[in-house]
Amino acid sequence: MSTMRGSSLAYLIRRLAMFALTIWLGLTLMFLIPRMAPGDPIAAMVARISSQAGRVENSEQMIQAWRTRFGLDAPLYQQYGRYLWNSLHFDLGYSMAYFPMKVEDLVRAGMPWTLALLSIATVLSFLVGSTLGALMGWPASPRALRLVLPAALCFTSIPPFMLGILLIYVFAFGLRWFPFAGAYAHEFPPGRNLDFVFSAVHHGILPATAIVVTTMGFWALGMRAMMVTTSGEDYMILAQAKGLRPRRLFWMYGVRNAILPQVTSLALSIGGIAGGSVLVEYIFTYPGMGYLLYQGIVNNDYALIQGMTSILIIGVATAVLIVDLAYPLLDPRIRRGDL
Amino acid sequence: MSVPSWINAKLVAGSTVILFVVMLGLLGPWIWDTTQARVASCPLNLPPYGFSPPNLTFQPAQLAHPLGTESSGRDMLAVLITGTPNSLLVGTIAAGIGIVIGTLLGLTAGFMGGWVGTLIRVMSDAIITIPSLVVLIVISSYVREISLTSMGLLLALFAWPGTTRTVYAQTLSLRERGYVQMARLSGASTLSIMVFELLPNLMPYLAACFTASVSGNILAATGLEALGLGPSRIPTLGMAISNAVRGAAILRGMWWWWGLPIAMLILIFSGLFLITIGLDEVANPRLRRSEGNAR
Amino acid sequence: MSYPLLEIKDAVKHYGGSLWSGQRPVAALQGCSLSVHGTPASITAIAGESGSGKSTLASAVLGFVTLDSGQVRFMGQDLATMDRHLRFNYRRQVQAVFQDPYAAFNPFYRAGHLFDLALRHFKLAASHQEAKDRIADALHRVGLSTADLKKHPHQLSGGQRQRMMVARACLIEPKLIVADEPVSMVDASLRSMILDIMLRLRDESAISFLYITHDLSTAYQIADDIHILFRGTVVESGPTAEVLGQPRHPYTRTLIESIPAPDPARRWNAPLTTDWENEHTEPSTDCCFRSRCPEAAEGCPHGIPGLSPISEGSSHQVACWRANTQR
Amino acid sequence: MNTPLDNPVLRVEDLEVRYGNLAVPAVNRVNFEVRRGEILGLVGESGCGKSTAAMSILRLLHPPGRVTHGRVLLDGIDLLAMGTREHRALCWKTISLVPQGAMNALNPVLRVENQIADAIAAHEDTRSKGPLTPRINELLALVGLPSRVRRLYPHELSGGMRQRVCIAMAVALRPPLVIADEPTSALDVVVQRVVAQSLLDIKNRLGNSMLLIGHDMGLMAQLADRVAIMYAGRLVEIAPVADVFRAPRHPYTRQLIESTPTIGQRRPLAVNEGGPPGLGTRTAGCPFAPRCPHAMPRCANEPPAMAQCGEDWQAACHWSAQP
Repeated sequence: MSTMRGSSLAYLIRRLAMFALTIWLGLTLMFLIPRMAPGDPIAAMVARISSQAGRVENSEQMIQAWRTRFGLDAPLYQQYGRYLWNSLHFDLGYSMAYFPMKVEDLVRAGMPWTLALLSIATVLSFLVGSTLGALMGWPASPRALRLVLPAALCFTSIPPFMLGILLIYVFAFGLRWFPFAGAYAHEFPPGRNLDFVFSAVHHGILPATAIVVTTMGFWALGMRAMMVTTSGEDYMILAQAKGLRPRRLFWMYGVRNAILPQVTSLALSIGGIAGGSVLVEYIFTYPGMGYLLYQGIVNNDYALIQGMTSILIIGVATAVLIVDLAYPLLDPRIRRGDL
Repeated sequence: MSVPSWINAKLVAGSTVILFVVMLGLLGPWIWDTTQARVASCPLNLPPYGFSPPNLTFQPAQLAHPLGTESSGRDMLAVLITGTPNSLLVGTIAAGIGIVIGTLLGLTAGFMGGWVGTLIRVMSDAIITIPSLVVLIVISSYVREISLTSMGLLLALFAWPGTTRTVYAQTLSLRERGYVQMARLSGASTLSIMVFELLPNLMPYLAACFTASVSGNILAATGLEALGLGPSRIPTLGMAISNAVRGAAILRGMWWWWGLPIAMLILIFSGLFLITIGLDEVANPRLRRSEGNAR
Repeated sequence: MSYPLLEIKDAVKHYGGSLWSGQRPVAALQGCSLSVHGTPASITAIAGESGSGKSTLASAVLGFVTLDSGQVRFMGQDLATMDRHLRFNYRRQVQAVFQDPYAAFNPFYRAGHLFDLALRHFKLAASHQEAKDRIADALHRVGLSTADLKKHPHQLSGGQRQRMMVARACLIEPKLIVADEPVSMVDASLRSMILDIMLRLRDESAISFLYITHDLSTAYQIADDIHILFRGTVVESGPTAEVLGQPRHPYTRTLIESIPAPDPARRWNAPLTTDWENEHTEPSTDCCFRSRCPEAAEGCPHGIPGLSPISEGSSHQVACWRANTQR
Repeated sequence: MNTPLDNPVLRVEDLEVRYGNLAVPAVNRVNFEVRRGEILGLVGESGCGKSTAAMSILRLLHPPGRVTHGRVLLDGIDLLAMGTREHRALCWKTISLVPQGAMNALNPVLRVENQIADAIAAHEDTRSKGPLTPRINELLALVGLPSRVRRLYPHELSGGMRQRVCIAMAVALRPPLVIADEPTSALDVVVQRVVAQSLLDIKNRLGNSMLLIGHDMGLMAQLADRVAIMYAGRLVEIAPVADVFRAPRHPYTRQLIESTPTIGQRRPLAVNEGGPPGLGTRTAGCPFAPRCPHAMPRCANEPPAMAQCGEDWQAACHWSAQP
């Protein structure tokens, strides 16, 4: 019992260290791998941009900005240091395709859409999926329910963006219930009015559905397994003997324990979900970070690509950190003990 | 009790599906002219045989192209036959490398412990949370021309930590088992304990990791290809989808253009998914509800 | 000069304790010393409650954990300084039987795998036939047949599994077997059988045992010597009959009094008054038993009492300030 | 007038439990009663059906286990015939359970007070949480735990403390019968004594009856008033504890007593080849016959029935029934 305070401090330190490490690793991989590839990709890239320069007015200025940003003449370790420093300060430079806009401004425009879509879809999928899984793994669930539910999981093996294409075809192209693309109708520009909100929700339903439906099954499966394990535990048998109401048994003894590994699992899969949503945004032309990233790729806008991905890596690491720090609130063994 | 306990309906169904897909890739070129997967080898925009064209700008279906053709004049059946094995191959390469590296690191971390173990564990935990697809997008946007193999290698970069985690956790729990101590008392070396005592018991977990990883890597590869970042000269299912999206196939009602590659991928994913959960049930007998526990 | 078969000197072992894990170090062994005699073969019991360090001691002897300080000496040779060859030889001489006979079998293999492993690594047999004969002989000694080797571990009963473990140890013909709670997971009728096999091996095959147990009554039945362990130190030791017959340490007495006697006429009388479950993990400079001692008197001096003979030349030793003043 | 003898708390009649479709029942037509204020020990080796019987009484048997015959009468009411809802309302108030001294008998994410309060709240209308606290303190004090334990989580307690929390929880509603299923099996010997005495103390103070499941004859001698011995799913002997230890009628009982080692005199250990027949092995006669030193030809063919062999003493053995 004397180890309590020590252990939660150690937990905090561990999580913060992981947070820093994740960001550093992600940024470093992005820096190193293109440079390790055969040939000189940066030089090739600059040449490619130069050849297209005729179209752009301030091409010289832009290439120069690009060169300065990466300090291509400097030794590698200096380039690396500057790159890390700039990324961590959100000093992302100018976009080449949207010059003279700063990458920072583009991020600011795309971020809210991605944040909203992703967080709502992830939370929804986690909650709905876990509840379904809990019901599937609960011995006292009606038999019919346990047979019907797996049918809801048949979308699990489909990637979100492929379901997105399907949804567009059926609900936007075929039935015309929802719009094809975008995040809101142009006649209702962003503002504090109901028209805009309705329009945004109307546009968001299909992309969100694509993410929720395809990831839900993962949570359901994990939860089902944990619930089966939990329902065989001794404390569950004792709780049954105590004559608790089934609802209390299910939530406070079953779900409350089974959800713990799910939260760990959530922290681990945020990165994957974020990656998948990039493709969903691309399919739906949804003006978030993912779509901007795609724009960067199409336009050879390397500043934009670098900036977007740095922000995405830091953002995902932050989300993971938040989930990790919330975990001790659910598990007293971490909060107060020495697990 | 005549059926071995590891035989499982999901496992059988999944394996059948995957076997079918592999056979299609292997035998397809013998029964169908795969040169039709090249641009401009066929009439444009034909719907699959037996379906009427979505509108008047389309030609009627032809028996010569039973699954239709797309806007660049590729035969869809030929595209599927040539693309499917390529997509499977990328996934398998990445998963194979990932599983080998992951198992080695996981076993080492779990069995050796110490600072090496901690390093391996921390690194794999960190890499797992990095949005790998995003990093891969950046990398492949720098490295424009890429072969199937290098794509597999690139994906393998992020394919090992999951396995490492699983193997590490399992090794930790197995390491304390009596039989590991017994093997040590019988004079077995650490290496031989890892290979002959631990590895056989990890097989179901590794198999589940492998199939899940093949699936995940095909998804990642397809995602990159859909963004136009894959190998541009080799036909893959992801490239077909990418062409379809860019060719506005959805708005033109050409469902076969994107639908067939997606259907094929879903078939592969479903097969692998069934195998994975089947193997999971083999590895965790507790999921096999019916056996119950006699008190 | 002749050495005891096994000698443990001032063994100290702590677990855990790093900022990364956030745990304080836990002391498992705090200067524990004892020896096991090999001529003639003997059964030496180490008894104590969970957390007393007895399992750590077993692991240290088997080379599974390294001590922070102190020595494990086998026939005078320090385990820590053994080279590869000596260590391999040590493995042959010191075998083990564990508490959970089921876990000792790799579920992937048939029961015979354990025997094959030992034969292969220790090169115990020159020919296939010799190997077969030796295994059959070892199994015969514990009342099993070679047909059982072909079975999977889960097809054997708990008693069969544990006997097979004993047979495996016999096959290697060691000088010492570390028996870590070998009967705590088997039923009463099988318990007797396994203890009986241990006695026979001592007498007929000159194999000594380090019998680790929490159960004083089985120790009383078979052990020649006993060491009572409390929080990583030996508090009382000597010939079993003497230590358990006339216990000098209050802890030993409490242990004995807590054994439920199978006799309704001799029921427990007064309940224990001391709080047995207050956890003290901080190292103390006092007698480790002080906080629980029902007899701790004002008169007890501070400091840690050393293990000393109860009378001149006696092999019965006790670590208690009051041992000489009472009775 | 009701004497304790003719008005037992619990009467188990012809209880039969099977697992799946195994030919031999795990519990085979067992009859016994628990009298008011007594501790009945139910003893046997692992797998003899004692825990299965206890779980059947509590209606906690999990599939594929199921009760195939018999009645469990609590104050004359058949518990097995009740509806689920009805039984749930009744259960902890009439029969409670002290589980095996395993690590995880308590919910790891709930404080001790909440787990005790759960038991109370499920059966009493307790809208406000206030008045429960003194009651929980009182229950903890009953098992010798300080009131600060109330606010702790299970992982912060030692094994013995956890087990005493379980005892406090078991008597929260003052049930007439407490079933203790190997309550001390995972504990150290000194802590075992503390917990065992706490059980005895509670029983003496509250006057409840207890069904004590165990395998340790020593513990039975210390705690039980009467013992019932089970072997391979059958009851083989039931009698007051003093009688059984003085002159056991069934050879198996004798063997159980003799194989319990003691300090005091070294005696040759009772060695017996082989174990009990496995679940599903059908035996025509007495299941103990293969291990029995007194087995007669008759024993192999004809299963002995429980028969009166003294005042308040029954045994199922052909050999001891001989004149």
